[in-house]
Amino acid sequence: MPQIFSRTADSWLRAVAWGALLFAIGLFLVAFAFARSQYWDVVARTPLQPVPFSHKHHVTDDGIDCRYCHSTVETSANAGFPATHVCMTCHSQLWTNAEVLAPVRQSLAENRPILWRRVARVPDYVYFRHDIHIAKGVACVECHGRIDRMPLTYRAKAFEMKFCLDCHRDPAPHLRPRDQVYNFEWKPPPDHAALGRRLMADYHIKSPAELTSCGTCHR
Amino acid sequence: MAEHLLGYLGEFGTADALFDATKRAKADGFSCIDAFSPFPIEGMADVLALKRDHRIGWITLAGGIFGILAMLATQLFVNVDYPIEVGGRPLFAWPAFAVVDFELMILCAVLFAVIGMFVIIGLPRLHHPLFGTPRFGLASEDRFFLYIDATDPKFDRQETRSYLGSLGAWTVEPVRP
Amino acid sequence: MSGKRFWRSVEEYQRSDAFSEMLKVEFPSIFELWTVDRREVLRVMGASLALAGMSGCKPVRSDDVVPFVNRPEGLLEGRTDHYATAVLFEGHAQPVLATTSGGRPIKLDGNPEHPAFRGGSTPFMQAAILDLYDPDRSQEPLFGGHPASWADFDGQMGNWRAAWRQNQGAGLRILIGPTTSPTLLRQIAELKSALPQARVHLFDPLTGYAGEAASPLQANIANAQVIVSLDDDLLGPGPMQATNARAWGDRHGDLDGSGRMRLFMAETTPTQTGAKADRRLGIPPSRLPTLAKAIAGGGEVTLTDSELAWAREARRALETARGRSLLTVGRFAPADLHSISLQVNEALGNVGQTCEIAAPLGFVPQAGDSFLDLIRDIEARRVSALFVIGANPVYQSPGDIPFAAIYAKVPLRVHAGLHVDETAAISNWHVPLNHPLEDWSDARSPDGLATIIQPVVRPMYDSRSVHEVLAALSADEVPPTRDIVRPTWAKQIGDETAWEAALKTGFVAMAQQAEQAAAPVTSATAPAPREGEVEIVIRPDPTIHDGSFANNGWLQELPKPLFKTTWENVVAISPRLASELKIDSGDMVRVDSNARTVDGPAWVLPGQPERVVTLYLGYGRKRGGRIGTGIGYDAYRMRNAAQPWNCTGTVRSTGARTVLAATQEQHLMDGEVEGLVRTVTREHPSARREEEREQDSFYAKWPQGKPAWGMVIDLDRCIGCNACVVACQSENNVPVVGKDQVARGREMAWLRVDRYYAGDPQDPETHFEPVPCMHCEQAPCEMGCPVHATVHSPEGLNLMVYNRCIGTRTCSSYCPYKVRRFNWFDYTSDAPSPTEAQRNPDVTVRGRGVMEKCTYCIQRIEDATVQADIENRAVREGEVKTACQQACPAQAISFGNLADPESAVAKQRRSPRNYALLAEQGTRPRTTYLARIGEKSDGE
Amino acid sequence: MASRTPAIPLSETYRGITTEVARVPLQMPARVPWLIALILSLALLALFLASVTWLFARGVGIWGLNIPVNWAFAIHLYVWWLGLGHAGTLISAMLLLMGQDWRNSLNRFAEAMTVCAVICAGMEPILHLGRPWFLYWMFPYPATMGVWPQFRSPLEWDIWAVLTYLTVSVLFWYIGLVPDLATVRDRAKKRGWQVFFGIFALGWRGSARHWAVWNKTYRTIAAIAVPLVVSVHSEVSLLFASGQVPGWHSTIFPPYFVLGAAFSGFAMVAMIAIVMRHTFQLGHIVTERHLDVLAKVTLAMGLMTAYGYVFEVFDGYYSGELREIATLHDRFFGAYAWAYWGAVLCNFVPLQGLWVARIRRSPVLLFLISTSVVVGMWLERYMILVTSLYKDFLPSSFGYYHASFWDWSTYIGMLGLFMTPFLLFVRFLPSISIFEDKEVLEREKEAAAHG
Repeated sequence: MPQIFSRTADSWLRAVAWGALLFAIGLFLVAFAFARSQYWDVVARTPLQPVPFSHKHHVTDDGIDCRYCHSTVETSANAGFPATHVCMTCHSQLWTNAEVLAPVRQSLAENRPILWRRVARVPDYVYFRHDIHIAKGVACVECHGRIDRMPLTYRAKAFEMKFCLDCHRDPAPHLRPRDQVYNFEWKPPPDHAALGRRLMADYHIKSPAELTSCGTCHR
Repeated sequence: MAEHLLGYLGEFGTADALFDATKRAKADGFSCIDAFSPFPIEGMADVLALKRDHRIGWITLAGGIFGILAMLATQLFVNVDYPIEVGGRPLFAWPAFAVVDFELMILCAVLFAVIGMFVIIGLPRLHHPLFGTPRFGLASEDRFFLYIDATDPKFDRQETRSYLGSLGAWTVEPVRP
Repeated sequence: MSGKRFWRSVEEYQRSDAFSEMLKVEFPSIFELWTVDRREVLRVMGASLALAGMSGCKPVRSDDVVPFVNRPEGLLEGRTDHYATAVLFEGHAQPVLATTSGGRPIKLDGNPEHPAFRGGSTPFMQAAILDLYDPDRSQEPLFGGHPASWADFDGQMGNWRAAWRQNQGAGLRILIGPTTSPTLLRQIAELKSALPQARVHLFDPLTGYAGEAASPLQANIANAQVIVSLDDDLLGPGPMQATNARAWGDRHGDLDGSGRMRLFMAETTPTQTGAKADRRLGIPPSRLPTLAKAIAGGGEVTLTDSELAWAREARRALETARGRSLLTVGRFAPADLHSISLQVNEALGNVGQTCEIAAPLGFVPQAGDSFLDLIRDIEARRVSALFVIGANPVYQSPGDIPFAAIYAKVPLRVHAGLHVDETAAISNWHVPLNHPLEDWSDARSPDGLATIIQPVVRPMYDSRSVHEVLAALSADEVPPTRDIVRPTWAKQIGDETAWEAALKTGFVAMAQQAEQAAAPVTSATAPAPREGEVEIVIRPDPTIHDGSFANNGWLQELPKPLFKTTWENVVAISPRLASELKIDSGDMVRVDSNARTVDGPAWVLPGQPERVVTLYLGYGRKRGGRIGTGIGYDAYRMRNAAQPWNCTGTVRSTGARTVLAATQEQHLMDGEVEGLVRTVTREHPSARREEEREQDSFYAKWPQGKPAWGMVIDLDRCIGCNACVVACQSENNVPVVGKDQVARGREMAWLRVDRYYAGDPQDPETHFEPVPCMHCEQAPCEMGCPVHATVHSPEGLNLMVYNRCIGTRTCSSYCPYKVRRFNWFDYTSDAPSPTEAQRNPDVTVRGRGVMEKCTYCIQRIEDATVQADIENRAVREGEVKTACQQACPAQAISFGNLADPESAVAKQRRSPRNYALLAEQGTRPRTTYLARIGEKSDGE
Repeated sequence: MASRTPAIPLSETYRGITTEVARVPLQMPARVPWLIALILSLALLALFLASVTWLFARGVGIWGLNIPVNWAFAIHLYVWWLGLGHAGTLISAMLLLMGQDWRNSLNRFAEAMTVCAVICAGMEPILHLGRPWFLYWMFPYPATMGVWPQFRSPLEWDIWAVLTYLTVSVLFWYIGLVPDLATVRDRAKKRGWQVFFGIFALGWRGSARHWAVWNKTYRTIAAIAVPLVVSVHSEVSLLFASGQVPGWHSTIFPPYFVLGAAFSGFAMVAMIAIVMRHTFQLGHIVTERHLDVLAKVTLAMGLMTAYGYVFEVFDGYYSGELREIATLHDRFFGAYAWAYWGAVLCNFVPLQGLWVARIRRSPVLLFLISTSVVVGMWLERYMILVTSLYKDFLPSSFGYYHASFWDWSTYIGMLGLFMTPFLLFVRFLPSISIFEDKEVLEREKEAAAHG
């Protein structure tokens, strides 16, 4: 009886078998990594805005307070987007005929809103509220990153559920005195842990069980 | 013309014939021998002293233990990592967990056993010198073969050939690489 | 477990053979292809929610932000605002608090400030918001059915005005629907003085065509201890429903015996009032006057035993509670009964206590200006121009008046209304009117107070207010509506601050204006049936009313309180008559009267007087919009102008059969309902049962959170009006799925009102039981979910996480209460994109393949919790109101924190009447019930 | 077991067996009937694919489901398919351990049948999901949402049970197949066949060492497979028993389900055995005695299942639970009584014929009886599911279920999903265990030799 397979056949067979196995594992790893990639989380991308608005300029250089434009951040679920007239309070005086500001002037003139592209966005089945986070001493920077250093605005953190959970499971390290909430330069005191514990008590922060209950964010 | 020789393959007509032949070969002090048959021959394992091999059993046990522990660990971790009240039941609902643990135990036990088997008997091995010998194909049909390897200390190019004949082999073939 | 057996329909009572039933239903379906017409679903959704006219602006990407150019004063993004205004029902104001989000009204609730309504709702009030977004609303003027512009119309008006100025408006007639608007009344008066020859007729199909006035007796049941009602559906649909129900609620539930209201009801066809009455009597209309005489004690009358017993007791009760009792007569009863009740109440000294004699609030035409007079004049060619304003006579005229043909004889026909309806279709001109929520107006609620109607949203279409249209008849220059309405109140509300206040509170005290009190026209009493005939009673439909709500998806899909059918009207037949004629619910029957016939599906209605058949108005529309058209039968055809509510005729089966989209199944096993709805007496108030002592669980109890939310529903107060159901639907973005899906048992309502019968089908007890999610502490559903999509919150809510649900439906299989609903198809997002207009932004819109259920209005809980948390305090009692609780006019639902012993729910839970549904299942529900208080308890 | 008539006639030779079995894959006999069968099942498969496409495009609403009956065909067929599968494992595993020689002619295709059936069973729960594309949420993987599966849910148990069962059946079937693949490899004349079988035979040489290790492994797995089968269908039954629904909430469910499963399974094996032995003239290998024993086992299982029926009724009344009794009555006389009595009729009435030896040995009759059993079990699963759900607790939410066109098309199409791989198996693989039959023959010869 003649040999059916050459000597090398076995090497091939093993190669294929191992290859398949590795490929399967690799596939899983790739998927795993992709789900956590900046690409998937739309992190650090600056969409094309009608006006190249610079937080860096307005916050760091001009020292405008967040609440000047995002006026409802303490009183409403939404931080609130500045109406055109808010922009024009200043820009009717400065840069009155700067090319980049044309859309703003046009918006006011034609009474048509400016369509900004949203950068920090959660799915519609997630009910995030700004007011409560501010009230409990969670700073802008916790979710929006160093927005005061962004010439063009981008999403600084991956808004994955895990990101929210990390904080809701152990809020203490993310808390700061309420008056420091808008301060991007705030440095935690040496004994941050103690401060965290104190604020947890002062602000009546709920227990992790309550904070991670599904109904807290989903309805 | 001293081309390389791996051993001799003797062909027998019945299971009994092979059985006796193997027994005698063993008795005559051949150690590197193997028997081939279309179906397992009762007792052959004893003759070739393979009986005392319990590796499979242990491997299976290991698999089972691994499976049950792995799943139990998962279940406990899951309920510690994100404790959620479900139907007023406790976080560690042992009776409920047991079910899947059992399944995983079985799954891993079987997987281990099968993989273990192939490792032990060295399969898959598509190419084998024996396949090269003309009549070996009948080993999977109705013939029975006794193989004496050249590495056997008692092996001798002429002697062994005739020895196989004396065991009642119908044909004796050299096995070449 | 002895006790009365409960059942829900006569089929079940007679236990008709199930096997043949099965053969009928089981096997055809194998061959039947899927019949869910997606377009139907779409149509339904579209009609219910579509907001047309929004198109045209540039498309907005999902992740766009659209800020204001100038932020309006006081508007907070992500917050909702409330405006006090009113919607109309039969021309009466229903004072509401409109919730708007981002400038769009998304919900209506009773105005809590209003002294009479006190926040109570009716299904119609709740659903009115959907009419605002009705895509079939008329959007532009039509001339001869073709689009025209207001400019064209105004041009024409100019010419007509010129002519009328010449002849003082001779030949000009106005046919106006029922209205109570002081401004409109003022305008009419002004018009009459401007054009003396012009005449204004009233078209009010629900009061009568011959110009009958409503009963001069204005009941005020709040003070009544004993109410004897002769066919007066106090608790049923009507302008007074919310106020009556509120009074009812105040006088029921846990209170010392004296305060409790006692209700006698003699009804010609079963109603909610009859269902709740302590003593109910079914009586054919022809015998009603006799009964009335018996109670009035006037002369010799012959009564059946049951009638006699009832009359005696009613009489005695009235006597004993002199000054605190009330004999009230239904609006549908002949006028002479009204005079009887007037005498009786005066005799008992009730007038001024439980009722007063009030001049009508609404527009009352002068003698000789009834609808019938108009017909006469048209026939006599005395009418050259007819303006039909806010009425639909072509559809709503009685069968013995071929109005379409008569109308055609008028040279100039102008119709003004919200829809291009049957009348608009054959008018020369049709002009679109505003929805009350879109423009200024005013109206009076039945209690006499007036509400100034302020707009809560810009008009969506090119429409005008009724005031502008009317003004244009005499004035060349028509001011904006506000300037028409404002002067009406110049005297009463002088300065603007007072005006602002009036708008804020939502009502204005107003003297019962003493216009001429119309002399009651004595309409003929119900004719006695000849041999072999049955008496036919005609009533407004329980959810579609007179047909004006035909295109409202919520009301179409709302189960009728007693039948639990949807999407069509039925012919109610008494159990005896049914078995006599071998008719089963769902069989098509033909009703024949005065050579006019209608075919409709029969509904065997327990409690229906034996030889009486009831027809329901409002269906069979020919131009009722995309969902209102062509469903049900038209009962107007059976009416007589002289006797709109009763006639005699024959009924027989046509042999055909239809599938009724009923939300409660027919068949039922013996004893199944044991203990589901419980009745106790004041002597033996305990509803709890021995075997229901809470067994301790095998597992350690989870720590009870603070607050621990819970709900208690008082069955003694519930009147089964369904306001809660509609409120839930509008609050929680519950989709409308259409008749076919309902027939397949796929209705989506999170909250349902179950209806059970007990006793003799000819004269049964009727029980209502609202069933939301029970939020079990040991929820079987949660056990079943493999992905943690339905879990428990520390506050005891049974959470449903839509975005985690993969649709195994195990939860629903395990749920003993079957309160879960599943999105079998993509019900919501199939609707046109602008549907967000009405949707509640705080509630996730569920997609296909996801389970959903009552959440205790978690969005409201969260809002309150967060607000309290910001202020570092606990949530206060009463801070969270669920939509159903808020809507309930009878205060039957209470919700709150069980952990706080002082909270209303905690107190009610301690009541001996408190019991849990299926307690023996060990689910430990957070929703419990308070047993109904009856004159005899279960088992007796 | 020592029996008069040998399972394999002594006249047989090793070569005879080899050629008889190996010719099926090598020179296909009965090409035409096989082709017809294949075309038919491919047509069914197409129907299945069409139905599933439509299902995924529009949602489970295309089925007749509603609230309360939100589980029907998909779940009751899941139970049914899985039940059919069980016989395969039982025959090859349990009987192997009990040293029942007669199994050797049946186990191979019985196992194949199991594999196909389990594939179908596994499909059903996936199809019935509202959002099947999120199936993977049922597995514990590190997700960015940080949420895990819920291990208290019977559905979670099932997915693991089915997964395990599928893997184990496939492996068990395959390692049993390897030696025969070697045989066919050595018989094959065409190069293509040689390579095909050669690869799957993995170079099996029939060495005594191979046999020794193989034997141990095979028997170990067999020993594990038996409790597996029992556990799997017990878990399936828990999917119902864990709910409070009257008619489900019963402790006898696990054994009741397992027995029913074996019952329908053996019937299924009998059907397939009869068909194959007829079409491929395997009369010498699948002998009348095989049919006889199969029939006896089926009868035994049937009687035990019948006991389950009886006990369920007793249980219902004994509990004194109002609703349990009501549900029971409803099964007898309710709207779905046809399902109950249909099940009783098909399961137990024709079955009694099997007391008679002649009927047991008559292929035609046995086939008919088996068919009626398979149908009967189909009805039973339907009955258990629907009659319990459609009237549970609150009368207000009672509701009927009517199977829609797509319910049926999905089910019938799935028969194609079952038949197609099975047909390919009988066509291309030795569908009867060659070496095990030789073993039997050997043993019988010895027995004969020593008197």
